[in-house]
Amino acid sequence: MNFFIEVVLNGLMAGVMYSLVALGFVLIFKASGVFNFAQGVMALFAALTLVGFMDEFGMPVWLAIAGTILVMIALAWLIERLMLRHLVNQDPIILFMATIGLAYVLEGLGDILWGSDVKLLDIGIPHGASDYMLDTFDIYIDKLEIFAAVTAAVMVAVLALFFQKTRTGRALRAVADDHQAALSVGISLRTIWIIVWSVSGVVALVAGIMWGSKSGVQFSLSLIALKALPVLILGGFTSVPGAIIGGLIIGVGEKVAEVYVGPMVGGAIENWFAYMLALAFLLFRPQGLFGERIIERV
Amino acid sequence: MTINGASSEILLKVEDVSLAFGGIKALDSVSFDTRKGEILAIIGPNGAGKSSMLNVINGFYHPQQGTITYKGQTRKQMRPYQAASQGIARTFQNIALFKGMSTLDNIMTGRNLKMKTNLFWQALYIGPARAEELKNREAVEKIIDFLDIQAIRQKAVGKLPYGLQKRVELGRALAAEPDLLLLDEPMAGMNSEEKEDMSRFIIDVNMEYGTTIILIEHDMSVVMDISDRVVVLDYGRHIADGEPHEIRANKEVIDAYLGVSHE
Amino acid sequence: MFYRETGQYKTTYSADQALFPIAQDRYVIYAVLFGTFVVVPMVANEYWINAILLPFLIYSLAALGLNILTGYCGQVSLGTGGFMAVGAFSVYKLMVAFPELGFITLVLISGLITAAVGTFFGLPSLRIKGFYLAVATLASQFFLVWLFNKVGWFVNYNATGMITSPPMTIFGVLITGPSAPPAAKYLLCASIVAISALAAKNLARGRLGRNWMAIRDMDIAAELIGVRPLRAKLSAFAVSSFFIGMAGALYFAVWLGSAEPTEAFDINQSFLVLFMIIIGGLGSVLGSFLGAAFLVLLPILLKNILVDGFGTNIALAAHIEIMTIGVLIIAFLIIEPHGLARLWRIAKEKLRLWPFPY
Amino acid sequence: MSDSDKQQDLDTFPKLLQHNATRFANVPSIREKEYGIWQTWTWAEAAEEIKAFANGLATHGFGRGDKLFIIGSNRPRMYWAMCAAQSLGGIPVPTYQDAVVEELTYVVDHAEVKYAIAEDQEQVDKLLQVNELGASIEMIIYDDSRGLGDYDAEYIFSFENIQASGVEFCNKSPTFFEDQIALGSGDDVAVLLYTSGTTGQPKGVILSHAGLIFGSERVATLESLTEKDSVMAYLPMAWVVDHFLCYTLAYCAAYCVCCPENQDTLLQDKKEIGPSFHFTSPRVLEAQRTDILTRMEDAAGIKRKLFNYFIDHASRVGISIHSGEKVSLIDRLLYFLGEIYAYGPLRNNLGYSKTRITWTAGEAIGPDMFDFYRSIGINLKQVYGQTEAGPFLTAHQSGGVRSDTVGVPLADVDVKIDEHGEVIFRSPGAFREYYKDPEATRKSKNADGWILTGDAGLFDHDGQLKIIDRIKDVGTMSNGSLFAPKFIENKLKFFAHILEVVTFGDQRDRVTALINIDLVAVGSWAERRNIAYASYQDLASRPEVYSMVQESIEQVNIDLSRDESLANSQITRFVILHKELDADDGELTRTRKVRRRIIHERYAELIEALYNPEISRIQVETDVVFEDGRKGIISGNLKIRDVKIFQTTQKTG
Repeated sequence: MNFFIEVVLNGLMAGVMYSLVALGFVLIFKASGVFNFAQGVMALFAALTLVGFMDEFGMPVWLAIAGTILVMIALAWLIERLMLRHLVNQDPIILFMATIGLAYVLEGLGDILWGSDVKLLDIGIPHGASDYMLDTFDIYIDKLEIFAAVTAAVMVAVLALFFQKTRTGRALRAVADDHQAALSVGISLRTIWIIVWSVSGVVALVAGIMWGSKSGVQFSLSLIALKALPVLILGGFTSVPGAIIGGLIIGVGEKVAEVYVGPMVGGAIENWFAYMLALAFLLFRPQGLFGERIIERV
Repeated sequence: MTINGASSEILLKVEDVSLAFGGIKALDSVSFDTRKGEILAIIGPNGAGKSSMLNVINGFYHPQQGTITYKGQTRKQMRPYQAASQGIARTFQNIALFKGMSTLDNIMTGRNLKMKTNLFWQALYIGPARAEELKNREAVEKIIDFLDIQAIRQKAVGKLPYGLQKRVELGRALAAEPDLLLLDEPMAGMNSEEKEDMSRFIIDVNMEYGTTIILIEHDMSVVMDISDRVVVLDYGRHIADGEPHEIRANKEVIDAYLGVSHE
Repeated sequence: MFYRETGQYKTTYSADQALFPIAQDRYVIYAVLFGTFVVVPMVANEYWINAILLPFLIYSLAALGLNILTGYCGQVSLGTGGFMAVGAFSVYKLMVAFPELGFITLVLISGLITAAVGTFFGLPSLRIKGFYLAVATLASQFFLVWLFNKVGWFVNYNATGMITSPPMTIFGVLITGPSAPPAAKYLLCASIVAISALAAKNLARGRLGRNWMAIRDMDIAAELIGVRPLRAKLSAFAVSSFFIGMAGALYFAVWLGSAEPTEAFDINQSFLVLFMIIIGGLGSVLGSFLGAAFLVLLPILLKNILVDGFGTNIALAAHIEIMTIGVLIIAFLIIEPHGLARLWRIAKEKLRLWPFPY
Repeated sequence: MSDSDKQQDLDTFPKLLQHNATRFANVPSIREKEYGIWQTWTWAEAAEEIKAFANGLATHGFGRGDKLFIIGSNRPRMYWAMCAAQSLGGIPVPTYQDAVVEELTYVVDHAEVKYAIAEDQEQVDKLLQVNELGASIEMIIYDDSRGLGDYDAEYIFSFENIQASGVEFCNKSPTFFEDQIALGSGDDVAVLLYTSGTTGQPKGVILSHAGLIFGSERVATLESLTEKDSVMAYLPMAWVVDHFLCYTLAYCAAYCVCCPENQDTLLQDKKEIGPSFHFTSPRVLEAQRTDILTRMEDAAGIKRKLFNYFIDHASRVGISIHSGEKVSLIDRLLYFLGEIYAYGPLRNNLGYSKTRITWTAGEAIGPDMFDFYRSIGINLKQVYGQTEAGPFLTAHQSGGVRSDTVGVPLADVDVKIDEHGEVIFRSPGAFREYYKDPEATRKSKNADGWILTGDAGLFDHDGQLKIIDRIKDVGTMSNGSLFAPKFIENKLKFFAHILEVVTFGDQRDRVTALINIDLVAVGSWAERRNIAYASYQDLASRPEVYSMVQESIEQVNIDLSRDESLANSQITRFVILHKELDADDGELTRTRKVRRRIIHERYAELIEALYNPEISRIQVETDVVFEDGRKGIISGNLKIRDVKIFQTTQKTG
């Protein structure tokens, strides 16, 4: 039984990580309708930059993080300036393709700037088994994962506040609901896009830090984006809570399946299991967990 | 056949139909008949449930209550393609053409149900598939000639002026050789000359092909001119039906609709 | 300018609906066919065939398949790599089990098997649309690759997990394996691709093609004129997968000779083919070829310039290459989101109207 | 069959039909773009259709001397109906399809029409109105049944219906049709054509089979027309030129007549067919040239400049090259490049690539206009004639094409200039008389059988005829010098932005002009300059437009000043009219010739103002008929502008 709880808890922790990446997707999709395939690579790029600042330039952690945030904001500005601006009013699939192109660019750029070897990322997040959990409940959980869960919770709370309480946040929500309306109240779509991409750049940085601290910074980090996709279809492309809860469901489902079903079929099913889970779910609720039901009008 | 070529035979019977979205009642226990061969207009203010009524008739919406009897068969639910295969065709309030295709291909798509050959023959484009394409092209050309749109045959529909798009859409509906044609505001946004043309086409369709037509239209003079009978809806309720001159004299209708100057 | 169409009138529908109703287009096609089947085999060397022509043809076939699904029917799929794997593993198993059926038959059967698998994975398309569907198709990509990795039967329990194509002949000429003459491989692929392109064009201009486009352009209206959405979408999945499966079979059996599922059919294959149809042009048979040519040639060109021209080290060159492809794709989407085929169409329209601007 | 036999046997068009149906059974006789493709009938098939229809007509009592009124656009059945009527000894009376009810009523009454064939519902409606006005058409046959389903008048029949009864009749009397044709002779009346006439009521011109066959055979020989040729049928069927080109000449040469799908697709249809023989009017050529230049204005810079360069080059050497004169190698090379870059594609897009010969007539054509088309490789020739001549008198011979002449008389046609300077002729092809109008007939034929054309002309040193103007229009100015309005007008009309000009000067001391701008050309010009305008009237009153027109007039003045005899005809003042001259208002004929007398009447006040230096603005009100037949008034406050005139330069000739 403890083992099961351990598996579930581990799943939840992994799920939190997925949620973080998914969150970046949702932010951008909600505000601009862009399915940003480069979200995973953005996390990789952020982590690479952070490591680069610390290792190559010897910056202290806080400075490196601040620097990376600036880089991510600059990146958002560049993306708007060089790419999005020129693709206004194009089909969603065109924008989607452009973000795949962006993923290629960021991947190449990251590698050229910081090298493609595996790097360690250590910004002082505690590691190792949580003694408290081990002693009290006889459950093995890495402290890093607890830390990640807490950070994610804080991020979500901050984002929620940002959306609810700040003028910019409300503007963002307005854009998500109706581009025309937002424009008519004098909010520049371009500003909105820069903000949104910056925010999701920061979210990517957090995700990058968490994953990087856990398993090093390397190309495979960008693949977690693929893991986040089933989270999206499960939670709905436009729902922040959906991203969180979807992430948790996927995380748990995946770990449980890997442990209990995997051995029966040869293992390594986590690559696709999440997709199958999401897909099976979609057949019953095509709009996802929290997506709005589409009433088709003619 | 005369203008009032409608027989007494009932083609479509709408009985006690109600439809609601969430809490909003779009249709509230609506009943009326459509006789074979007639032009029936549904009028009413915006939001009266006119489009919803058409959507119920061709199976796009499923009413919570009530029945539709079409060609003597009563049904509660059907898919739109089933309605199509039973000879119900329609046009849309906001033109729903296939924007990436030419006028010809749009109307050819309307022939879909008349075509049967399988994928294999189509891939080879020989034998039955080719014969079928050519035969249906001929039928489509009759429609193009009928609607006088020869000059735009090969043009992509997305770039056509509004009035012509409406005409192409009518062509696409006609291509299915429907028994019942539903027209959702066929003259919306047209100038008076285009309206006149469109009225002519509608009357000609009714006369030449004997097609029964149910149409929604806001322009009262057009409605009174071309329809054999009029059904009036208001807030989802059926408030009157009858011949145009009766409707014009109906007090309730005047209060609910005609009296309101919405133009 | 060179399109002199005066005097080209049609007295029958069959002439009017011909594949290339304009005489000048027909001449171009004849020239292309002559070049493909007569000139190229005579002049192309082994490097050209193996490094450029075979991948071009095979990717063209895959792009043709994906274009039917995505370009004509509007269903975005990211599962191309997985379906190519199905084709590859099908043809491998068939070559081992039924070599007597002949290679072409086996490729066709592999296509059919892939069509069946593709249809199955297309089932969700009834309920889910757009990006939800795109993501859902990733499920097939990951699942299929995993399947071929994990189930030993597919690789005939080869410990390395590799499959290697056994030698096969057509009319006594060897066409698989390293010792097969490149020209034979080329001609085989070119023939299959040419016939497939013809079939695709026929489908696209017929009832099925119109129904696909109807679903793509306005699915509600399509249904209301009697197009059954599921049937139309599944037929697109089936036809698409059929072509992709054949492409996978040729990819493995004729071009690579041996393959390992994770490497050869990973998600980047899916993206690559998707890029091809976007850059080439959605909903255009010609576009599939143009896109494939562009993305097959581009890396070779970049590599030649960077490594051979500037002496850049190979790792750095690889990064620059990835970045350049990314930049080019974005630039392309900004400049001409409808792809090379659209550019061609515009140019052709200009030539037809020459000297008038409109 | 020897030639003399042929002359005797084939003296009517129905006989020619029978002849073609055996000789060229499988050669296309007529095509029509319908239902998206070119539906084609061979001579044998056409003969069958005609036979069925003729037999059907016979069952309804149509007989010798009966007239068949024909109204509609160019469609195979309309042409077949002509031959069917002729087979039975009847007389087709084709009419302008855009004629209004009053015009129709006159003709129907005058020609005592009992049978009519109408293209569609619109025309049937008109005929029904004609009957309501008291005419007595006893039978109306329609081609296109669309919308006619509920017409219950019992004398309305469909074409198919008539043909069906014809087929039935034929079973009973299988040789009736052939017997009737055999009864015909060359002296029979072939057709009754009402000339629109620039003055007064239309006159019915009677042309005989023999006369028309004479004219057709001369032309077929001149241009070597055979069954391999083709022609577009797009001119009004009531116009003698269409009747000649698409019927009489088509039957003689056995070439193929091609009917467009409708007016909107005419250009596309012409491009598809690429007729080998084509007839076009100066007005169409003008409009087309305007269109070419306007569209090229929008082309990208280099493309446009190159195009202009090559067009200039063609205007320098094109005609010399085409007439085989000596041209330097460099110029030839440049012309060759121009052929690839501009001329060839241009001809292709205008549908001239396959056209061996293009005829133009109906009005004088500006020499510059004429040269423009010839220089880009279109074999344009001028011909001259009139309905009464059946219809052509002179034509350019190959190798003798000049922009300022209308060629030499056709074989066996006598043309000369009488003592008043008027062109008169004698020809076996000439009309017999005006129907029921001996007075008019007498007026137009002099005692020796010479027929007056009403045109002033002169023979050139090499025997080519030059037409100056309508004799009644040629005037003298108060100082005694010659005033030839059309000559000046054509010079002005060469400018793309000027659509129509009427000049005044007869019995005056100065010449003034009334201008119509070309809405398409000037509209696009205005758009490029960001000049907003609401309507034709608005655009016409723009000072920018006035200045542009003024410049053009001054250029013409410079041109005129070079010739001593014309220097006095320089235009001194002009006004841009607030409306377009319109056939519906009677200002133009249906073939769009200016009706001077009417213009003089309607705009008398305006014309006076043109001669009153005190007045520079004038308020004008004009009655107009709108497209839907309603009448109304268009009024405008018009500006009158003065134009610079130039001293006669010493050079003359």
